[in-house]
Amino acid sequence: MMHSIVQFAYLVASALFILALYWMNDPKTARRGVVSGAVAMGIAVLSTWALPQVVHHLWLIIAAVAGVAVGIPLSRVSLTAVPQRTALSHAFGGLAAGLVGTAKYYLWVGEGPEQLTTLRMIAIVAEIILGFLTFTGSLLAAGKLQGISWIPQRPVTFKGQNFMNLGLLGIAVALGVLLVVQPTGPWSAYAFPVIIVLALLFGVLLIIPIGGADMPTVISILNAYAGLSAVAMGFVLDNKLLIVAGALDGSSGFILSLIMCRAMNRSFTNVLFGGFGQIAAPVAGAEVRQYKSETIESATQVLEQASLVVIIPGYGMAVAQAQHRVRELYDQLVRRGITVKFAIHPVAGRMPGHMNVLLAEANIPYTDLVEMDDINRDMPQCDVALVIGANDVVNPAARNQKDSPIYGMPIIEADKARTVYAIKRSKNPGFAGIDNDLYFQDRTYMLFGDAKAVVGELVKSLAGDSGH
Amino acid sequence: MMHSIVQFAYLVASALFILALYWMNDPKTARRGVVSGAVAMGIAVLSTWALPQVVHHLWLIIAAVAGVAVGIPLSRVSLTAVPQRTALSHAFGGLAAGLVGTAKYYLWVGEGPEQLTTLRMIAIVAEIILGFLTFTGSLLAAGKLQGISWIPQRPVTFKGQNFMNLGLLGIAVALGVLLVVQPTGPWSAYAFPVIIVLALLFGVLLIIPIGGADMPTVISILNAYAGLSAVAMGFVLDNKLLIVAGALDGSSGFILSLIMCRAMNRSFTNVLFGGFGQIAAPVAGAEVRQYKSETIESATQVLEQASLVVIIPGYGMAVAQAQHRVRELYDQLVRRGITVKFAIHPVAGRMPGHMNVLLAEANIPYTDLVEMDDINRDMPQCDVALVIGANDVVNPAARNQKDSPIYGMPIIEADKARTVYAIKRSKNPGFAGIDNDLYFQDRTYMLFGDAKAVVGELVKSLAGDSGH
Amino acid sequence: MARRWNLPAIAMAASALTLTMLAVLPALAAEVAPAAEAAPPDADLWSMLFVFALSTFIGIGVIGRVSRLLHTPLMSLTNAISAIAVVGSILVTGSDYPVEIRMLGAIALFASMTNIVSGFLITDRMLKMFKTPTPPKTPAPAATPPDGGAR
Amino acid sequence: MARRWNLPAIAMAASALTLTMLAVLPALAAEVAPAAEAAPPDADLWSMLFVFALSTFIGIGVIGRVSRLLHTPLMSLTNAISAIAVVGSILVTGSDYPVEIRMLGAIALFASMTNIVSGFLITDRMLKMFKTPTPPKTPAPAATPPDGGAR
Ligand SMILES: NC(=O)c1ccc[n+]([C@@H]2O[C@H](COP(=O)([O-])OP(=O)(O)OC[C@H]3O[C@@H](n4cnc5c(N)ncnc54)[C@H](OP(=O)(O)O)[C@@H]3O)[C@@H](O)[C@H]2O)c1
Ligand SMILES: NC(=O)c1ccc[n+]([C@@H]2O[C@H](COP(=O)([O-])OP(=O)(O)OC[C@H]3O[C@@H](n4cnc5c(N)ncnc54)[C@H](OP(=O)(O)O)[C@@H]3O)[C@@H](O)[C@H]2O)c1
Repeated sequence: MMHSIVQFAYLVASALFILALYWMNDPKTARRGVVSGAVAMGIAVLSTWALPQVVHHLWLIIAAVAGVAVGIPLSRVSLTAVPQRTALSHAFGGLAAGLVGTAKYYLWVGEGPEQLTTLRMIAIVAEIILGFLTFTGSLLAAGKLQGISWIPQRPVTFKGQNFMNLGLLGIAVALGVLLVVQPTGPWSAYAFPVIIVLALLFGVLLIIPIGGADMPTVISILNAYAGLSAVAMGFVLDNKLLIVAGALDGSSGFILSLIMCRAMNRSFTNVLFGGFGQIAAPVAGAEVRQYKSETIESATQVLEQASLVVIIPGYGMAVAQAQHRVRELYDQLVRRGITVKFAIHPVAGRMPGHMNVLLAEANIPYTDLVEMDDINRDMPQCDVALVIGANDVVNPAARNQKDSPIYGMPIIEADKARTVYAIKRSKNPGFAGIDNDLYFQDRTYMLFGDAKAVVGELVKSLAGDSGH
Repeated sequence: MMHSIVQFAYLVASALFILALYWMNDPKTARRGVVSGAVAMGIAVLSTWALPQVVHHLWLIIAAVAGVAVGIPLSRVSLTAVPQRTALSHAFGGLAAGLVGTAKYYLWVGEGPEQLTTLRMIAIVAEIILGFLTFTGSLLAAGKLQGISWIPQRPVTFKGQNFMNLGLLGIAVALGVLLVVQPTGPWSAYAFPVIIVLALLFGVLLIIPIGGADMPTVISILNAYAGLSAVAMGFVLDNKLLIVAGALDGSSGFILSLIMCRAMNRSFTNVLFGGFGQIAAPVAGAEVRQYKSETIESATQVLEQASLVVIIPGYGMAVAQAQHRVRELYDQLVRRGITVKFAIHPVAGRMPGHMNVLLAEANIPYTDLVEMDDINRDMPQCDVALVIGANDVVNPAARNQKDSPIYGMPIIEADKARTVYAIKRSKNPGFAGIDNDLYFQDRTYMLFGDAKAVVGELVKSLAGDSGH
Repeated sequence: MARRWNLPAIAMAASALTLTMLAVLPALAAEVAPAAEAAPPDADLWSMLFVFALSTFIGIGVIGRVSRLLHTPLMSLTNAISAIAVVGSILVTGSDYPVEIRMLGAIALFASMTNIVSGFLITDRMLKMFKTPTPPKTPAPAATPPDGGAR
Repeated sequence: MARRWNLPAIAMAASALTLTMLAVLPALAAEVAPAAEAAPPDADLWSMLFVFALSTFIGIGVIGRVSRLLHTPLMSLTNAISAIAVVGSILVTGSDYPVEIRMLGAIALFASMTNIVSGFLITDRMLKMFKTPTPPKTPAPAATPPDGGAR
């Protein structure tokens, strides 16, 4: 009886998980999606807990309370720390999957070899390899993103690295196959922990050669792995709810990384093989060209005369945490009757949808956040394009320079605006490590400085103007 | 081994069925969808046939060949006969499901009572009830649509009808429950055939009170039932492929009937309870208003001067089989440099998408078939709206006459065009049985006659003009 | 006028009921008669329900996106797909069962085969009619960049 | 420059491989060692594969439709959902198993709980930020007709 009730609860929870993701298709229903997901998770937890075989409650309560205690502060991190939190969370997910797989294996070893059916062993091996590599890989990724000092930020590569890693993984898989075929050989007591160690090691080696900038794509892939390890756990425990939720998670991870790749006009393999994050070689042999620097005052004047201002935020706005200043700027301009739109490139920043969350945090109505294709139609009518810490996503080389590494990537056509103001700290290139013609064109003026500071000055200047 | 291969084949077939429906989202990929579906079906048939338990091949071959022999001519029916063919096909589907359920029951009765587990019995009862009611219901629907003489076209209703039917169904279900609880009682040899008879009877009684015009919605529901009976068969045979394909079919049926309801602005219950297909009472007490009849010649002249002509086809075009004439008209107009668009109302005709297939049959490019919402934006710029055998779908009462039965139904706003020509045979109302203000307005001119004949004359007149 | 009872609604309610029974009764029954006397391994009800629920979700998602242009072909395509009952028919007809049972199977097989053949053929026939004026050129990207950025 | 081997690709290939193994090996194994000596009723591999395949289809369909606006919250939401591993953790921690095994489970439970709580909370926190200037009025139909057409 209990069994049937729990199965029914699992079915309901699966449906609610699907609805949760479905409702994310619109900001209006998205919060309902979260509620639905949380309810589904609650059902899953409580109904599992209610199973008759669950007899020890103390540890459960302790572990659960501890998890809640750690989870709440983790949900309060600043929005710029969201990528590392996500990575950390994948690490936890991978760890949980790996540990459950390990526990089940030793449990069944103890109960007798007939418990270790082929299906179970295959699923366990898949689960622990995926789980533990996700664990260390995500942990390292989180560390890199957080900028922890003793973790090398730059990609670490060496000759033969890939063959070594491939070899390691090969050994792990080979051991896994052995375990599947003969789950209780005399050597299997050693093989199992060796697989775990190899998976842990492999996770680290997986992330070491990847630069901080390709991290989001990799995190998304790790997300998929975490999902797949949950699927594997579902096969181990013969639990369909795990399979459904894990598969949803897995497809989400793969699709998001595909979307990122597409928006960068790079193939999946190119992201994984291209070594984008590596040494950004200074563009050699180019004639030294001149930027036109401009003062806050004259920028203010031009802005005041505009009727359509398009703000193009990028990674620089995120690191400078300038979104609240940008909101003030938006208010100042809107108060003057100027139409202000935000042009959101799908891979602006370092996370899909990064700009949207930041600007939403600063209370900018999401109806003013315009997607790339839509805003590009309006760019020729745009009086001022204000580029705030964006670089690659406005680089016209993507359109007209065949040999550029970003050639073919869809961009926001800031260069078509009547005037361009660009806020950045220096003459350094962006993520792709290449010069940006936009900054050299006639109608572009640079406002050098930290995004938060510069926008702040713009606001002050505008406020002063309106004051007198 | 064979078992695993077949299961794998079933998995592949399920995926292909899903892709088949997915590819129907675009005419460009739709034929790929058919191929995918046919391949999936081929895989399902061949892999089942290859199962070791299938040992008698002669009957299989005979039945399959006979099926193919009957199927091919059935696929050659004229497009106006598509609704009846679909209904007939549902009848066959229901029959197959019912017979398999019956066969399995008697087989297991013979093998011993322990075979008749609760799950199997429930599934069998569901399968035979759904299957056999779909069988007779669809057969009757097909007959009504085909206009077979000894089948009453008009809805047949009598007092207490519904209670009687409900009673019959109740008895069938009650017997089913008894069978489930005690599958091999002494009386079960009688109960089973009684259930079958009741289901067959119920199918007939289900369709008798429904008028020919509500048939498409009902056919769609019967489609869903055919799907559900396949699902039930899947539960009987423990076969996931049947469950997947049946569920796809079931949801398709329900969604299409929902779409039809929505496009008629009627609730599901209203279609089922509203008795629309019944006596179309002549509109009483209305003052007799005047139509303006017009000659082919003057219509030709006006058409020649137009720059945008919107053709609004309806059920009348379908019954008159006028689509090829309409194509000639289209050619004549396009040759003169006139822009011609077709305004397709979602429930024009008697089947969802009815107009699209007919016009496509006449080789009219589907890019000129415009959906209601899109064409309505252009209607004020339209010089001539040519209504061919449509009525309800252009009735402005839907917009501005609160007490009209079709009030609130979205319509094609022919009344906004500069001139309206309407082709119909008489002053009779359309499906909803109500007068149409469009025909009385100043700028509307009637071209009375059969659609095929009138359009043919228009074409001749236009061709004559261009000749001299 | 007051709502009148009508049969399709009743039929729908009935089938909903039947399906619910399908879901709940076996569970209860399993409770009442635990581990029926060496019965065939009871097919996994819950797996089947999961498969059913998930396929229904897929069906709703996929059908909702079908182009309106193609609703008539869609009806005949799903019609063909529902002939999947052919699987059961083959099993019944071809196995080593009593002749009367196999006869029922043969009729079912005939009926399903008819649906398969006519369903797919007529769908394809209808779809062949849908034509664009010019051969549909998919808007090709201005020139696919050579392997965008592998340096 | 020639393509270089890189690890994520390898890892992907590996996981694809693992999953394929998952699908095919048991079948073969079942062949080699028919009906393992009174083992636990082998969980129905094919049901699970069906459920897996169907959920993946649903995932692809549903995720592809998520608004771009919400990709960051989506990542944290799926993150929370992947903490479904909590089910396994509870079973391992709470059952009557040896202490060492339950310890592993407790750690896993802690980790999953953390993900659940932080995942849902942060997603909600982010979503709360998305605001329209005016309260979003859904374009209401001009006035729903009273029960359109029941005469
Ligand atoms: N969003 C994603 O999901 C994702 C995923 C993977 C990769 N990427 C990649 O990331 C890039 C995103 O493009 P993007 O245009 O947003 O960023 P970007 O090309 O990396 O450029 C950021 C610019 O901001 C400036 N900046 C940095 N800190 C600043 C500060 N405190 N104040 C003011 N300016 C500052 C930098 O110039 P200074 O140093 O001179 O200040 C730099 O030019 C794309 O190449 C994309 O392919 C994105
Ligand atoms: N498409 C679907 O899926 C579906 C499903 C269920 C219900 N319906 C209902 O069907 C109706 C469809 O609207 P509709 O405007 O297409 O059709 P309609 O309202 O039924 O009107 C058809 C008109 O065509 C005329 N006509 C009939 N035969 C003709 C011929 N041989 N030559 C010329 N004219 C002829 C009739 O007038 P005369 O008799 O004077 O010639 C009639 O006014 C809607 O009310 C809709 O709700 C549609």
